[in-house]
Amino acid sequence: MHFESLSDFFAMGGYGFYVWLSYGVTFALLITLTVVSVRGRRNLINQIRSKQAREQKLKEYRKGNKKDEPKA
Amino acid sequence: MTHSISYWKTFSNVLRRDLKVAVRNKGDIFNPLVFFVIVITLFPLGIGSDSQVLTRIAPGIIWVAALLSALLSLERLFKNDYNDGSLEQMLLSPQPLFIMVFAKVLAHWVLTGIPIIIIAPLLAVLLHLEEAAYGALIITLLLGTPILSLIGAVGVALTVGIKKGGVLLSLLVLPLYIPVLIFATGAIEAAALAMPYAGHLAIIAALLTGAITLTPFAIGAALRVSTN
Amino acid sequence: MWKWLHPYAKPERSYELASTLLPWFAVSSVITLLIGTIWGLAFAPVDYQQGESYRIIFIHVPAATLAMSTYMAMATAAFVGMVWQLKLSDAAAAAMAPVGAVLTAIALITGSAWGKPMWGTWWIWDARLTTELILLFIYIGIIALHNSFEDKVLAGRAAGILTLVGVINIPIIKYSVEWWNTLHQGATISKLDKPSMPTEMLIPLLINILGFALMIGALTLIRFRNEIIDRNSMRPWVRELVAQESK
Amino acid sequence: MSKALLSANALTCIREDRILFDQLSFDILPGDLIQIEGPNGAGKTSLLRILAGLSRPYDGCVEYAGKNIERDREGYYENLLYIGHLAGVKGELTAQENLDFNLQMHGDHCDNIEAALSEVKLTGFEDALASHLSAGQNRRIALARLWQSEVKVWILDEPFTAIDKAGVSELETLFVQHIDNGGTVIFTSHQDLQIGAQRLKRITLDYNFY
Repeated sequence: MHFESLSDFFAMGGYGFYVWLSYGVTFALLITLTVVSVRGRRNLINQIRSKQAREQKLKEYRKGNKKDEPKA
Repeated sequence: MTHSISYWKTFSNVLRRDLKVAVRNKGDIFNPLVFFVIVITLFPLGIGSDSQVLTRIAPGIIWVAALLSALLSLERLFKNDYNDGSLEQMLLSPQPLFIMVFAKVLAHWVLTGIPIIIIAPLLAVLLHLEEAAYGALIITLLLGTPILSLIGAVGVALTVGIKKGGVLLSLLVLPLYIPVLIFATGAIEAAALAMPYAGHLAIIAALLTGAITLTPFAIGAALRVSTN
Repeated sequence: MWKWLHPYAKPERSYELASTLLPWFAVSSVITLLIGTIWGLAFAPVDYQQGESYRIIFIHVPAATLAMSTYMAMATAAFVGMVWQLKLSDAAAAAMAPVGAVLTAIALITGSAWGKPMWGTWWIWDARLTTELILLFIYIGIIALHNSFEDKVLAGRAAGILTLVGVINIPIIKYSVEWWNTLHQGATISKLDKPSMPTEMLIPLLINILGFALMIGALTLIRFRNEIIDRNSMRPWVRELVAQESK
Repeated sequence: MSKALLSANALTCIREDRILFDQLSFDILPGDLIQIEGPNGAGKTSLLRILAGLSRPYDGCVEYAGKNIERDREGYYENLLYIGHLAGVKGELTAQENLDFNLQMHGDHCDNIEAALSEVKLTGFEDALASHLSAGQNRRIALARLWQSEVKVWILDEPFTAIDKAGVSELETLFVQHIDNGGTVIFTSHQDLQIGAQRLKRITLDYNFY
């Protein structure tokens, strides 16, 4: 361990603010990007699911209405 | 059998048509030019009329104003053609696309670049540009504004199919203009200090050559995506 | 090349491959980043010139170098996508863009936080910082262009063209900014330059570069999977996948 | 197979997450008069644009005379005339200038533009700016190319819109003449043809829900 005490470690020889700001921002940004990316997948899947439900409805509606329409 | 026409004929046909259309739409030529003049007159009003300060920043102001007015006029390069279907017809022509694209960009430059080059020395007087720098100003504009049209055309070609492409266009194009801005203002400043500036001009000329050879293909590819 | 790539040209297979690789990348990147960061922050010796503030190097340098490498990777993917018309390659490029943009932002913020104690100001028109700023603009442009197309395939092609235009321009921009910088400021001593470095500092730095690279890989894989799902949402295999996830 | 002028190979088109058509294949022979039918949103225009090479299909390819049209665009476009929803007529140019430019860019030769315009009943409007003319007249400027064209493949998206009855039957006659000469016409329309109806082939696109 390079530092003698924990408070020394946090002080970073007087540059604590800049060092911790940098590390804080870096990890905050990386974590945000990860969360957004993982959420993006869930959103997509929800979107596709609701679209499928909509299509299902449309299909049933169509079947009920136009049973004898010829298929090409 | 169809009768193929020569590359030169294709080129001149497109060029003449675009010039004709622009001449009949007079606002298209004058608005960017008026914009250029107004932007330049705003700077002394914002900064103060201290002639020494103005002399120092004149090259930068003129060039930034030229970038912005080129940007402003870019959209009409393909937008009207896109809206009335002539762009589709151009893409369906058996003539090579890059020739037609090049003719269109040249027409754009003739209509927006040349007026700026003509009027820039007058505006330089307003900004007290160093007398030794006038030659450099004109040569850099002469070599640099075609690059603006060429690179800008790639941006317009990419955004022409997008409904609100205007702001996006500036976001795409302005960062790519930076090297031209740097070398052009560098040349003018060097000239003002009575230093040689042939090297700067050579770099701008190299950028121009690169842009002429590469961008027409990028523009063509981008147009095919946009009209999809 | 085509023969070998062909099975992966099927979106389903690429999705599976990405899913297999993802945990490895994710776990190893977290471990490596933890080791490198703790080593760098707590165990590496102090720099006698810059004091403890130099410890920002352990994130600034990896972010800055890899921001550029990510762009190169993206351009390669865009090129493959354009020449061989491989839609998945465009998807990979699209997945990388936000990752690269975030890295560039990290490089900028840490660079300026490092500059404050060194130069006494948050921002200095240093060649490296300026180039990073312009790189960020280009990344943002690519992302914005990608988002403004409804159709994902078109978005990929358009963004690919812009990426390739950018890749030709970036060296020119870099060169011009460096030239401009020396012209306007004389020789600024770039504090972010480290000519020689003791091994005790170099090792955590290299570990963190590796960690960042793995992290980029993991994030790209996550986003790549999303892009594939988005582009194939009407395909049966995606429908099955959705049905499975719903349970 | 080798006789086919234009062939669609397993075309798939996806728009806004909807599959418009999947694995669609057909051959078009010289002398075919083809109407593409289907409800709104079924992908008629998309199909025409893919056939013309303006859009790239999600999957599959279009071949002209056995060659992929993306590989040999020039060869294909020397033999293609496409008129879409948009007429491709510039409002700032006169009828004559428009037609002249459009013909030249497609390699068609015409010595007498006035005569060509008279074919579409635009005599007397030669020097009028297209923006001063009506929608139907603008459409006629675009369609005037058909009378001068010597190309094989005509792809026309809703050619009859804004055209009056007399004009429609003239167009229909022209279609029949064109296929008699070994050309082919592919078009979309919600109207039924009066002339040439017995030679018409149809491609029907269904509205797919997914």
